[in-house]
Amino acid sequence: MVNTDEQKKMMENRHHRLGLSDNDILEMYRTMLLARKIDERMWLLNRAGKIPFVVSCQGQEGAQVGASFALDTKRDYVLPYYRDLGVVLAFGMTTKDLMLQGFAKAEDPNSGGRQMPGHFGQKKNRIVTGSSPVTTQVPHAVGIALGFKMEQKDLVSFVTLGEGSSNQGDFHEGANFASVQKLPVIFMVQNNQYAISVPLTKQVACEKISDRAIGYGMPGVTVDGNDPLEVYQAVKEAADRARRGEGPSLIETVSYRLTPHSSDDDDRSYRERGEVDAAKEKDAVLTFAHYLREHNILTEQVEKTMHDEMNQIINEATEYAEQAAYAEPASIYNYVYGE
Amino acid sequence: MVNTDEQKKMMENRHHRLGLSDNDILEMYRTMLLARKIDERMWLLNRAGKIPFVVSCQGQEGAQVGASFALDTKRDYVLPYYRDLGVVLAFGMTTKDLMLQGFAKAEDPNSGGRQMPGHFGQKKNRIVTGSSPVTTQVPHAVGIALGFKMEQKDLVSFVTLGEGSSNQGDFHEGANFASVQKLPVIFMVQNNQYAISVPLTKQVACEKISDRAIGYGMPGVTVDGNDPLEVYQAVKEAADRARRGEGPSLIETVSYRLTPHSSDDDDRSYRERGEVDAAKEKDAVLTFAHYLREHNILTEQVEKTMHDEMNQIINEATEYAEQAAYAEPASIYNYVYGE
Amino acid sequence: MPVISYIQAVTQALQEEMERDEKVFVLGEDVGVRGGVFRATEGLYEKFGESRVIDTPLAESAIAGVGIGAAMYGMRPVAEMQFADFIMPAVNQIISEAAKTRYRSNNDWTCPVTIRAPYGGGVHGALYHSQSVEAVFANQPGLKIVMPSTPYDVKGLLKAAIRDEDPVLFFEHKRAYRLIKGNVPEADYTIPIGEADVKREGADITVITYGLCVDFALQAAEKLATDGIDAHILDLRTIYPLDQQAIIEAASKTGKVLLLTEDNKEGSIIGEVAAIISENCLFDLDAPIKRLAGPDVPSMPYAPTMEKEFMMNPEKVEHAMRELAEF
Amino acid sequence: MPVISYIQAVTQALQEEMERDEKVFVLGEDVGVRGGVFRATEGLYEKFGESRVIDTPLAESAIAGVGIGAAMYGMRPVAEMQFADFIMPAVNQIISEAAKTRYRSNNDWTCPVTIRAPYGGGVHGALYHSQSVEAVFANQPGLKIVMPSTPYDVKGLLKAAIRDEDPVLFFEHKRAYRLIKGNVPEADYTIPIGEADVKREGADITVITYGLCVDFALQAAEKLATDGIDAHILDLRTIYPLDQQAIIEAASKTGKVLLLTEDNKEGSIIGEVAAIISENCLFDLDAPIKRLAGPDVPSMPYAPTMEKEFMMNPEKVEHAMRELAEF
Ligand SMILES: Cc1ncc(C[n+]2csc(CCOP(=O)(O)OP(=O)(O)O)c2C)c(N)n1
Ligand SMILES: Cc1ncc(C[n+]2csc(CCOP(=O)(O)OP(=O)(O)O)c2C)c(N)n1
Ligand SMILES: [Mg+2]
Ligand SMILES: [Mg+2]
Repeated sequence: MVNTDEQKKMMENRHHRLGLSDNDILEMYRTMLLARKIDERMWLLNRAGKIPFVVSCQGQEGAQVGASFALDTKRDYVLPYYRDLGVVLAFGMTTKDLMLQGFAKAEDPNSGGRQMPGHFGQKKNRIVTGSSPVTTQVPHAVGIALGFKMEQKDLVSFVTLGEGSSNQGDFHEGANFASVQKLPVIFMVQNNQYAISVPLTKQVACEKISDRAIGYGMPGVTVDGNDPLEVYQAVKEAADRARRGEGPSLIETVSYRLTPHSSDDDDRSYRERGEVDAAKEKDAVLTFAHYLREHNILTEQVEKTMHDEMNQIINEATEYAEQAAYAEPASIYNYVYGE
Repeated sequence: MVNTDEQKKMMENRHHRLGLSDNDILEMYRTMLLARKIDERMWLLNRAGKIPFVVSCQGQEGAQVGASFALDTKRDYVLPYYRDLGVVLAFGMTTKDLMLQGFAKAEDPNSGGRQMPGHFGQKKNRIVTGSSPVTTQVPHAVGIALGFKMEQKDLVSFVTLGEGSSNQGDFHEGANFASVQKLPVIFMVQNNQYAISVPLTKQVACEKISDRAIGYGMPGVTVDGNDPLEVYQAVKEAADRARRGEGPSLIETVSYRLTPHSSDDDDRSYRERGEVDAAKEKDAVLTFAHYLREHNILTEQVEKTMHDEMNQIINEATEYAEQAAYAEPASIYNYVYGE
Repeated sequence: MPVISYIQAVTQALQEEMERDEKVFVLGEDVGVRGGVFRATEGLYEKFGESRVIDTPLAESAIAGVGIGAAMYGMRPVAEMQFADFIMPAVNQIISEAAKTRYRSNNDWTCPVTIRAPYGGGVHGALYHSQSVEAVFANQPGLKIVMPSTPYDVKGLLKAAIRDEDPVLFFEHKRAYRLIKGNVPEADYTIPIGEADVKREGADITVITYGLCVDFALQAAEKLATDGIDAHILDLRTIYPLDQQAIIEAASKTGKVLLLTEDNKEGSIIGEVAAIISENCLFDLDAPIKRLAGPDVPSMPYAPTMEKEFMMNPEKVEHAMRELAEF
Repeated sequence: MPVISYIQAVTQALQEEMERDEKVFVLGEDVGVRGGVFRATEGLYEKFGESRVIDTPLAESAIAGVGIGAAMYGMRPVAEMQFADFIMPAVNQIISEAAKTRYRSNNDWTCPVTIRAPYGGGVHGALYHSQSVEAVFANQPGLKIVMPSTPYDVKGLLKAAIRDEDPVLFFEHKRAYRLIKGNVPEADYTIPIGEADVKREGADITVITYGLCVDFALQAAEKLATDGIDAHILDLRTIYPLDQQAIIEAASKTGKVLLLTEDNKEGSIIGEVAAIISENCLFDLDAPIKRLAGPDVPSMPYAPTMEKEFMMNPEKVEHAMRELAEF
């Protein structure tokens, strides 16, 4: 299944070289797995008619978690996009929070049930509120970084988007602005090969999305989005650069969207099953587990405990969220303006 | 004044190598000079209180005319920006047309006096109507090229903009769209180093605007905007590529804005006179004349006749336009919709 | 006459216009192989190929702007915005360019582009998949804005939009897509843009509205009819520029007017309708002009309790009509 | 109290707010060394340096969007759009983002950004340097829109906008910049956003307007006064959300109402004002509500003959006021 090169990569102790302890990468894996499991539960709930909508992280957990671990999750700001379950978990959102969002209940910290799932925001964890129109978060991330610079804070503003979204004007304008002002922003494009049904070849004509970096005078790299360590390294370098006042970076993580675009989509009309199946073999949740097992970090015992714990957490969160109350109808009149 | 390298360049017969006859380049020069002279007259009229507004081509005539001569001025479409006096002259707009525009008279073919000077448009010459918000013309050029492709016409859509305008989202979206569809468009950025008062360093952080091409998967080159032959060559190659169905190209022409931004601007507040004076030495209208003289194409006699003819044309056009009628007040109700 | 759904009327209009005129083509996100996320362009890719049914990059300003350029050149582009909420990045192209092309060039250039977008709520779409956005554009001379309420009107008006020499925004109610069905002739027909339509003749009160709300008003009118209240219902159909004559006639007819929209109340297009009435037939009124609209909060939230509170429905309309009748 | 011009009031408000609060900063095209193309930010660069007076790249969506991000973070950005006509590329950021930040996050995040833009005509600016663009935004809950008419109001309202916890669009009439002068106290003051202001007490007819038209109405009122016609003039000042109470009072007071705007008539914000009146005090009216506005053509052309035909002026206002008084 894995060829010799990949096998070698697998066996090397790559995480130590990156300064990551065994425990660090076990935590990384735990976060990836939790993201996956929550996502899977959401689909079950959707198919059971209990929640109206899901939009998935599946296939992008490695990139999301690898990146987040390279940041200061207690101080940095993140502007995630709708698939970034892995990012928001790493930044402190809980399974319960996410289930409350899925069920659109009043206690949902993202929006109190006002927004669809996948529209993250939680001020206490510096997860900046997002909307549906794609790419609007890019200039916001730049504005936040401008705030850091003006207040001489040593913080990083981390913003993500899909590769399709990198064709919006706001990507261009935001990236250029950040670079002219040398702001501490990391632009991470999660290239999952599709924008809903539109394949990469109909979205862009460049070879790599990271080829756009030179046009803004910033470094750009493309990394394997299924390799959390490679992503970690790229984001770490970008974060260090940013904190040193050297400006923004563009990182492209290449992986694949393993699910349909959302629960409203049927991807069989536009892509072959074989393509999806092939991608599943590279799924970071599997390959990273394999790496951890090879290094005896993910022992059978650890893995079992982890799964059991997670299942319990997810069950409890699901139950709690299902029982929780919706916001009162009259609450829609609140918070149009400050009171 | 000119160093040896430049001297050599000057003496080589570069235009023959490009397939241009002596007469071709005399025509090029004539168009550049006419643009300059019309522009200068506009300033005089403005300073005399006869026309309320001027926005100049000065310093960009070499790029504008060099480019236009590489196109099929009888068939291709152009989407000029407000400085492109050289382009519209090459595409068939007359001095009289331009004076009518300056004086905002009813007969102005661009808009009948509805728009400010510099807002070109003349359907019979395939000069596509433009507006004030910068860069909106870029997607239009792409749409026109899409029309060519659908009708299998062997035409080129040529669009220009300033370097400052290349930071607008529409540049990014338009360029990307054109390249994905492999459309026959030439994007020419006239980099004159300023966007009103904002110098290049505060506009972009890339080394060259043409560095943006790779991000769209198209060729990008930067050429000397004061060298009409170099611009001619770059645009010719891009046009050939376009006609062969190989898609769009990005060309950056570097020169300098010799005048204030417009008649409403005072550039002394934001740039040194020395900088402007240094740029004037590279002025294409001077250096290209020098090249033509060196090759005995612009003899004293030819030059004198040219100046005399032009002065007469401009005088007559000015007089005509000054006498011409404004549009009737009631005409403002016309042409909101088709009738 | 076959009965088809509102969205089928969209698809039929597109297909027939593409067959009729080679210059007609479709562009937008997922309009090709996928047939559109709502399936409005279903089958077109298979019939007309990828050169006339273009899956574009995800960039609304380019979708509009490229459409505008193609229209200037002489094509008949039909651009799709996946949701009306996502038309916002294209506002500059629509307002600064499409609307002003003819005027600014003194009739030299024109811009016959059609821009379709599904709008409206009641589909659990939350803040950004439920909005009514027409008010953003309903102050731009040079534009026409069509918001049909029935499959018959959809087909006739969409064909008219595509054939129109000027830019037309065509907003389709996404909840109406499968909810509303109706008779649609098989023969080619168009409906003139700019004309309102009386959807129900009545003598007691007048309801003026458009889009999905027409259906709500008709349902409510049937209920009221059983109590002897006879409602006159005017469907604006084209909401910019408005059919002033039809509005004045409908308002004068009963002297009691309810203006109805799903949009937020303040600044919605029914304000303009009220202004036209109060300018032209104030003394024919027997009651203050009444407006029923969405509340002035950004848009309808996702959770069902909150969505219901915001979204218009036949009960709310009936209630308001009764109040007016009793005035 | 010193007499200063409308634009000086802008500059003073900016400068004083920047002195008062370190979090206040300015960004936009040419706002730095050049001091703004109208010189509204004159002297700020010298005083506060390039880190707080930021010359941005030419990209309005980024100017708004970066401002929004900085505001979410807790700064107090004042973004300048060089001309209101060029706000269009930023519509998505303003409508989808700024207006909805607080609501969509259930009060967790806020967006206290101020966006300034010079609007309006009569300056030979042609189609794209003369527009009134407020109607595009005056239907977006979460936004506030201020359009002052005097230097006193400019200063007090701009300060209030900068201190406001929510996004404020602040439209300044570019012809008023140097034309309108007035007394402005040196001491710090603010004017509450959302409150209209009676600029002239009168008993015979009511004029409701905003921006430069307030001055036109006041001039016309003086003329009418010599003929014994006493006009009541309400300056809306905040045009979204509207001060309904003040509108109802002003309309009821005289029973004869002229609504006045420089914008195109159909879909302008005075339509909403008419709707409020006809909903709330229809029976207090003695005449149909009259509207005087720009014609429904894209914007005012460049040539003086045509600009004059479009642009509002005191004579047109006087004429309309007389007609109303004689009704
Ligand atoms: C401005 C805008 N246009 C259209 C949409 C509808 N839409 C939602 S996601 C999406 C595709 C996004 O593709 P990509 O950026 O590659 O992200 P992915 O979903 O593949 O992760 C589209 C078209 C939107 N949300 N916003
Ligand atoms: C969208 C938009 N924003 C602002 C302006 C005002 N403006 C006119 S020209 C200009 C600078 C343009 O710079 P550049 O693109 O470099 O062209 P140049 O004038 O230098 O040739 C600006 C800011 C405009 N016309 N359109
Ligand atoms: Mg994608
Ligand atoms: Mg420039």
